[in-house]
Amino acid sequence: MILAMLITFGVMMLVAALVALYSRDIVTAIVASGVVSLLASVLYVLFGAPDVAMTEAAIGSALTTVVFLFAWSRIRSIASRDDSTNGEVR
Amino acid sequence: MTQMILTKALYTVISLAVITNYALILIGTMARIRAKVQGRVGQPFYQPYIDIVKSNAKRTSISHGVMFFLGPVFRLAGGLGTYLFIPAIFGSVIFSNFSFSGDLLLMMYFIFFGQLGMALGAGESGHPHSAIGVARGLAQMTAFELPFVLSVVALAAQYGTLSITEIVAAQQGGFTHWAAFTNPLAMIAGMIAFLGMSGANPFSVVVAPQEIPIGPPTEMQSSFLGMLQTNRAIFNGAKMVLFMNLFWGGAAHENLLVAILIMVVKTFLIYLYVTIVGASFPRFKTEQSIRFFLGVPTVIGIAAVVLQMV
Amino acid sequence: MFKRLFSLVLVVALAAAFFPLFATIGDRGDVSPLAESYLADAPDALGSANLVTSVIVTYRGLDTLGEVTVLFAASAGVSLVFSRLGSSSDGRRPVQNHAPSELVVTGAGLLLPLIFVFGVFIFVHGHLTPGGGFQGGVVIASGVLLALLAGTLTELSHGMLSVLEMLSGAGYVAVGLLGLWLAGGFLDPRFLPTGEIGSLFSGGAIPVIYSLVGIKVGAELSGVIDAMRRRRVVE
Amino acid sequence: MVSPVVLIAASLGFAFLYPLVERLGERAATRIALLVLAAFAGTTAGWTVSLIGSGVALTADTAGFVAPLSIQLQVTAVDALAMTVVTLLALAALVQLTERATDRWHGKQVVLFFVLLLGSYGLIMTRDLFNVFVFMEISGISVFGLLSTSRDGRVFEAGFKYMVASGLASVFFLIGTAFVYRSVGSLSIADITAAAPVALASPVGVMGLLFLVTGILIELKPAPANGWAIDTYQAADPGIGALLSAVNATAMVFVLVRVMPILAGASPVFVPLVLIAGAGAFLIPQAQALLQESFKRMLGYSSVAQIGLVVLAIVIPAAGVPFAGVALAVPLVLLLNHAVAKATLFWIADATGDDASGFGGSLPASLRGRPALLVVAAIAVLALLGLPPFPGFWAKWSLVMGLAAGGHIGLLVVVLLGSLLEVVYLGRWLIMRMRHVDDDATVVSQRIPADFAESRADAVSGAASGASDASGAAAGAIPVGATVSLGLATLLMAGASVAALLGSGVGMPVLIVLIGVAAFAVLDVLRIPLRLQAIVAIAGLSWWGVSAVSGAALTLQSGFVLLFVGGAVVQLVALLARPGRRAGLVALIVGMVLSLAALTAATSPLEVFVAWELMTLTSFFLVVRGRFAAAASVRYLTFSLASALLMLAAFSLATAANPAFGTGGGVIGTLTTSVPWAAVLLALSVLIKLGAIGLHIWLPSSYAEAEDEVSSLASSVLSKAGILLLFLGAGSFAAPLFAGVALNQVLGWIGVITALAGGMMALFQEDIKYTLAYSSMSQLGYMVLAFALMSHLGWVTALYLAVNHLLFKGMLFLAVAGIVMRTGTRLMYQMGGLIKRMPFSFVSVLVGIIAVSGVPPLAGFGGKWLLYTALIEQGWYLQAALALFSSGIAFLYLFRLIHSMFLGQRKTHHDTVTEAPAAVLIPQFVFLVIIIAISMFPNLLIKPLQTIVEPAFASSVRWEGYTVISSLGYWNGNAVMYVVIGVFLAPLLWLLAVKGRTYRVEQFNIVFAAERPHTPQSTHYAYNFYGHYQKAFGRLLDPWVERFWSGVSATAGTVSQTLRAWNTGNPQTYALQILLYLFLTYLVARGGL
Amino acid sequence: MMTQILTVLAFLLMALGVWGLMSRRHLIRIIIGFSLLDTGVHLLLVAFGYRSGGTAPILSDGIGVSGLVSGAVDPIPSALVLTAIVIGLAVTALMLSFAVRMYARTRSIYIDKNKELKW
Repeated sequence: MILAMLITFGVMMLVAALVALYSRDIVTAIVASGVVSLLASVLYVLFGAPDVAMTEAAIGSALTTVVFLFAWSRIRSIASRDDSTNGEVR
Repeated sequence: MTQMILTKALYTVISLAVITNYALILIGTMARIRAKVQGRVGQPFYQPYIDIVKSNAKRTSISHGVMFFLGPVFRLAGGLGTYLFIPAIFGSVIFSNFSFSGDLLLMMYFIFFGQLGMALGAGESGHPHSAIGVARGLAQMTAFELPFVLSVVALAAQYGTLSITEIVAAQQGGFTHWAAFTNPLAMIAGMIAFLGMSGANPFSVVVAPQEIPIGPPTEMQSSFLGMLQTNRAIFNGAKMVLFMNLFWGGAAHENLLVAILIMVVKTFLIYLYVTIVGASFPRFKTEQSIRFFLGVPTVIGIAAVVLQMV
Repeated sequence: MFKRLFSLVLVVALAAAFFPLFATIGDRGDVSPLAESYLADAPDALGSANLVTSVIVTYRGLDTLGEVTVLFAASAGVSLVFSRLGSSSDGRRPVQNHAPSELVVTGAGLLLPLIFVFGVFIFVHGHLTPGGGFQGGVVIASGVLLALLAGTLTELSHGMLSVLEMLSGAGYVAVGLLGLWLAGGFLDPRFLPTGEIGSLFSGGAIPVIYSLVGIKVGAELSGVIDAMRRRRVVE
Repeated sequence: MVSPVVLIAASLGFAFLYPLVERLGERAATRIALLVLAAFAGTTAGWTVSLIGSGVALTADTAGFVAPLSIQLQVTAVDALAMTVVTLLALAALVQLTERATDRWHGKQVVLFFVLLLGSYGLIMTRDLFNVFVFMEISGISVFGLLSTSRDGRVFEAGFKYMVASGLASVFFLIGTAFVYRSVGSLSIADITAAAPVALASPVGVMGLLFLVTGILIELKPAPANGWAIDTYQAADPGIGALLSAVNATAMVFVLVRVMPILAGASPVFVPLVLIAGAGAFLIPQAQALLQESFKRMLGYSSVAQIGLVVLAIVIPAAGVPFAGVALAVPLVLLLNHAVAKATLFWIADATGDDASGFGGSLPASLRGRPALLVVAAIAVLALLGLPPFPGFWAKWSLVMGLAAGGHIGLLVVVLLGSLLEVVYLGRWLIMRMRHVDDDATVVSQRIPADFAESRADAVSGAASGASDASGAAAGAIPVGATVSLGLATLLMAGASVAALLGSGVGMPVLIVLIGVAAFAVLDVLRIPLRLQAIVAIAGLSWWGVSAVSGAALTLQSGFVLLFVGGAVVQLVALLARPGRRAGLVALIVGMVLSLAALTAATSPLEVFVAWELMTLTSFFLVVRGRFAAAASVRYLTFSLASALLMLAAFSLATAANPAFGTGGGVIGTLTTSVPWAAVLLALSVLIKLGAIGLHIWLPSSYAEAEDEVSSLASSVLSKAGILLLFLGAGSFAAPLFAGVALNQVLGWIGVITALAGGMMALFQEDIKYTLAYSSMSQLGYMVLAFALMSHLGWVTALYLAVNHLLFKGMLFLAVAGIVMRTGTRLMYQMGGLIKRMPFSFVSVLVGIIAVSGVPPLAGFGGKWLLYTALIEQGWYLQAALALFSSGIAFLYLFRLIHSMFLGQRKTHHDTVTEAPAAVLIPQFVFLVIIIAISMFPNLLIKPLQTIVEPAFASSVRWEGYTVISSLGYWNGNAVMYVVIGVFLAPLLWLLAVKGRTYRVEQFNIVFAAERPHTPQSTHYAYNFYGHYQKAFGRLLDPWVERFWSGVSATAGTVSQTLRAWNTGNPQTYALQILLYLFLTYLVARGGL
Repeated sequence: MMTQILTVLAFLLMALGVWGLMSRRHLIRIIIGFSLLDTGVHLLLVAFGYRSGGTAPILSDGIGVSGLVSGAVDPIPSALVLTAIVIGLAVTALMLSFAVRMYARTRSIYIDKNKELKW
């Protein structure tokens, strides 16, 4: 049971990681990387480390994602200020 | 002591007188011979005497400065010194000169003394032709110096000495003992170098009359010129005596007069050789003569030295 | 493209080289002797139920102090990095965010106190239950974030943030020094009574330290978020 | 004592509270910060004082539990010393950063500064593996935060790269830590070290350690995986550069120090691994730095290289090399030396505000107008190069000795080559900084173009008319902060140097030199005019020389003391002709003479080497003073230090083979090595210094472009140092090399070819000083030739030639100095006819050239006679012939010299020049009198020389009165003199008698058909005097050697360019390199594929 | 078995992270790659601290000290990972802020357009 969960979550993590690296949309990528962390925190619980799980969930998945998104929105705002021609963002 | 010095001084005067007069006559004679060869009448054999007397008899002279004034003195001192450091006649007290104060090395370096003085005097004259002549002369001099030095080193190696007297002594006992035959390579290199040393054609670019009238002494006149003419005789004499000593067994006989005769004959032949070569070749440019001397004669000289080493 | 290929080859080579190393790590039934001594002695020595907390706050307290310092430095760094960005630009008015919806604003008003209380709860109970100063701090920071998004807090009060940060940081160090002078060593929490395991007031100064950490982390993370989020100032 | 943990708490607490402190005002806050730092410095210094020599360490366990349970901090004496230096540098850095003109640090920057310092403290003190990681991150993050203070917008790009790299390093470190913990079950370094041989020897353990060490190495920014660090150095604020290399890197090195025992215990593979890493990290950046145009980037390369050297030094003791003293002494000294010096250079970059390296582009504003800054910069560069008297010198010496003793010949080559490259680029920067504002730093074209370029000559005349050195543009003032911090760093370096000197056991001669230099430097500071200083120097040196020599038996050493001191004292008189002040001139001359004297007093290889280096340094600074000497002094420095490095290699190899090497002391041939390679290296080293053919290209330009008085000193006195070393090393040179050829035979050929080539090149110079410089080269060739004979007569000749050369070259150079002073030109064709205006100089030059050319009756002939006799005696016939030929060449250039200057037609604008000042003439005539004396009585000189040589060889000549008789020939100098006087006086009297009336005529009254066809300027036949000679030799005279070295330098440039291209600037490439680095370490650890 | 799977998972995640870091040109994705790498390392540490059937090292009424000794996982790696996670956030935040500044300077989010410093 635990093993099955572990493997399932593991595969999901890898898929999410691939999505984070290869998705077309940056926001999707950021969210996917958050999902990787979230899944990791689940695994931590399975491995008897609830403290780490909480931390990973709070910091790794939540806060980091927020920071990513803020940074991205800042880049977007700089790009949109530039009459959106010479900046290359995607 | 005093007597000794006086005696030496007397001997010196005699020795100098002989060589000077002989060399003057020789130069005059050779000039006449050259003229005959070229189909001209030529000058009388005593013409050099006339020249010297005429130059010295001038009542006025022009000087460009102290060094100009001293230049001919240096030159003549160089000629005299060179001669005086060579033993002219082997075994003769009168003609041994001052050869006891130094060996072949001293003699070779003393040649520079006159050259330097002359060059300095010519330099101060301020005439560009003088300077050009000096530059040519010096350049050519270093060039023929190399084969000459090589042949001298070969001789020194052969005889294990640098003393001219001992080199001559080692050549006694028949002409087969002469260095010319025991060490022919050194002789060839040395005799080719001698051509350059005597400044006759093809190595006469120093005085090249068509370009730079008479080269270094352009500005020299009156008694200055007279001294140079005197020196020319002594210096040429000294060089011929030197080569006679080095390669041709020197001049040695119990009878001093016979010895002098031997010297006269040998030096005459040496000079004749120069004259004949000079009459048969056109003049080299400076760089040509430099290349020439650093070519074949140098290789021969090196071969002579290497032969002594193996 | 060649570089891409080379990277691929290299990554594969490295993976191939080190995979055996990772694959050989198997299960084990015991823990290291050091861990065993923690497990055996720590509850009694410190009176803290959560051993991870004991390790973090006490045994490896210096690491944690360093960790707080890292966050502190990062927040200072981020704000320094962005401090010149505004002034170097052309000074046009920034793009205005969409006004937050009513729902968000109302929700935020309701949720905010709850979130803060929850955060405080987490770090105060760090020595009893999973979680502690860092987790609690993040919760508080997320509250701040929500407030910012909702517009409840348009500009974070930097004075208050920095005072909080300063006091909690200095307090942390001070508590550590108290440990040095009153107890066995720097960050030794036992200058306060260890109490009974499981109660709120146990573990010596561990709850105090964790609370300070919580406040500091909360303040620092809020600072980071704020610095990242803030639009450039229009002169 | 204060607990180590308090330092951490205090710095952190202060960082947290700093915003509060800043409420008191920015200025007050920074003052308080400085006070806090001073307190830290006091604390660490207190630790150092109490821990040093006690052998105990200061330990603090945290949290009231002992080590494996909790994190332990520990301070050993070494740590305490490092922390003291780091704190003092941090203090200086903070002053600099908070008190500079622009971008003053405040607020969060000061906070981050303290965090950075805290990180460094932690790295040094912690004894817990994971704690190391935390402190690494603290340092890293604070650096990243601080990077943003740069004005250079590219800093973010650089910082991003840095973060990628250091992120990877952290990951490696963390993985390594995980594996180590898994294997050992503890994080305490002491526990791990103890358990390593068992628990970590497994493949898993080794692989874990591989990750760990790679992580640490990457943090140390090793080439070739360090482009990110270099980019950061370039774009960052120089203040950060200083912090990075002085504080951060220093602390990071300690991590490696901690981990090294673990590695060495776990597997034998790690020591060679780190050795290779260190070697690569040292050599590669040195090459990459060669072509840098950005000074900060260049310093970055230098920093990473120096850290590489330290890494190397750390591992060497682990490889089983015995070191004297503390095991960590060498790396520690190297590290701290680097920290102080590098910080200084970064601060200078900040204070001067320009970022040019001296290569390519132009380095503006000379430092000449800022003597204080110049001194500081010079100290930093010299310390960095590991030159005495700075601490790095002793460390480098020990390191090289250790490398040789351990048989690491490859590493030895790497270290020496890297050091040489460093000399090139750092030296170039220093020289370009010091150069005169007029100097465009191109090597003077030695053939003057046909258009008779006048512009340069005018510039020279400007120099001759007494322009003072202060003409360097004193641009913006240096900020207060920089002054304080540079002063602090310099004090630190000075203190460390003195301590190292006293601790070295051989510091006395160095100390004397330094005191000599310092004393006159003080006179400079007191603005004592040059003349007064010269008088003091003359008096002091004479007293010192007399007291050093009097009573001592005449030996090689005392003879050379006499030569050095006597020669210098006489020539110092010439300085009396210079009014005004010339900062540093006398001090440096005194330093040079004293270091030459130290060379004679040396009794061990180390002492010889120290004296040699000091002599190189002082003379380098003398040369670089020249107005157009920049390019020349780059060559001078490079070749001189190459010579020194070769000597170092020779000494280390010889000592490794025979520990008793060179400890005899005081005897000819002391440095006797049985290692042929050592002998060859030693010979090469000396040959470089003697300007032997092929290695000579530095010599002419250096001698010629130095100031006139310095030229004469360098050529006449300094050049003899090489001769002395030949004699000291004589025992080494007779050894057979291969196929029965002995080294001395090779030396002999090199000598004679040098003599010939030097003379040839002197022929074609238009610049009088170049002529004399090439002539010196030629004369030194003769001395080498004579020495190489290894016979009694040969050595007497060598010494005779040395004395003679000193005399006449001093005369000639001083005469030329006088002429240049009066005419304002060094080009011979621009002179002419000066004999009437400067008759005394003429006499001096005349006697000088007669003495050089060896024309009897003067002393020069004695040398020639001895030389040829000795040569023929030994059967070196061809050499003899070549030597004679080249002496003919000498005659040529000497005549050209005297002719072009004094004879021929005078230029109209020289009609009013006056005779050289008496002060310049006096030394010439002193030498002249000596020359005449030894010409008349050659035994005056030759007999003492025989006594000097006698211990080595039995006499092979005998004396009869004044006649010296060899097995080959004889020479009576006295008689020759009289004969010459006789044959000279006779014609002279005759001439005076018959000359009739003599008219002195005006200039230009020459026989030209009563015309004057040329302008006054071109009537003087002097330009291209021996054009026909040149023509005759054709391509043989092409500057082959020059071309060869240009080729070498071009090749070095190409290599540098290629290596540089490795750092592409792309973060992903850098990441790739780091992974490659990991992979390579893996391969090395696995023992290849 | 559990440990092994987690270790391999961590390894794969690290490999993916490194690959992303080296192959993606977009700055944000590179940083994402980095955080994947970090997550992998964290997983690795946790895996190393695991013991078969281990529980959380928290003293509760059910488990006494002896139960902890015999059944709880190693608390040290947990503590280390906690620290590492926080540090990872700090680094990520700084990297992102630098990325923003890089973009503001060059107006390109692609890494190969952001290499003015070289050689």
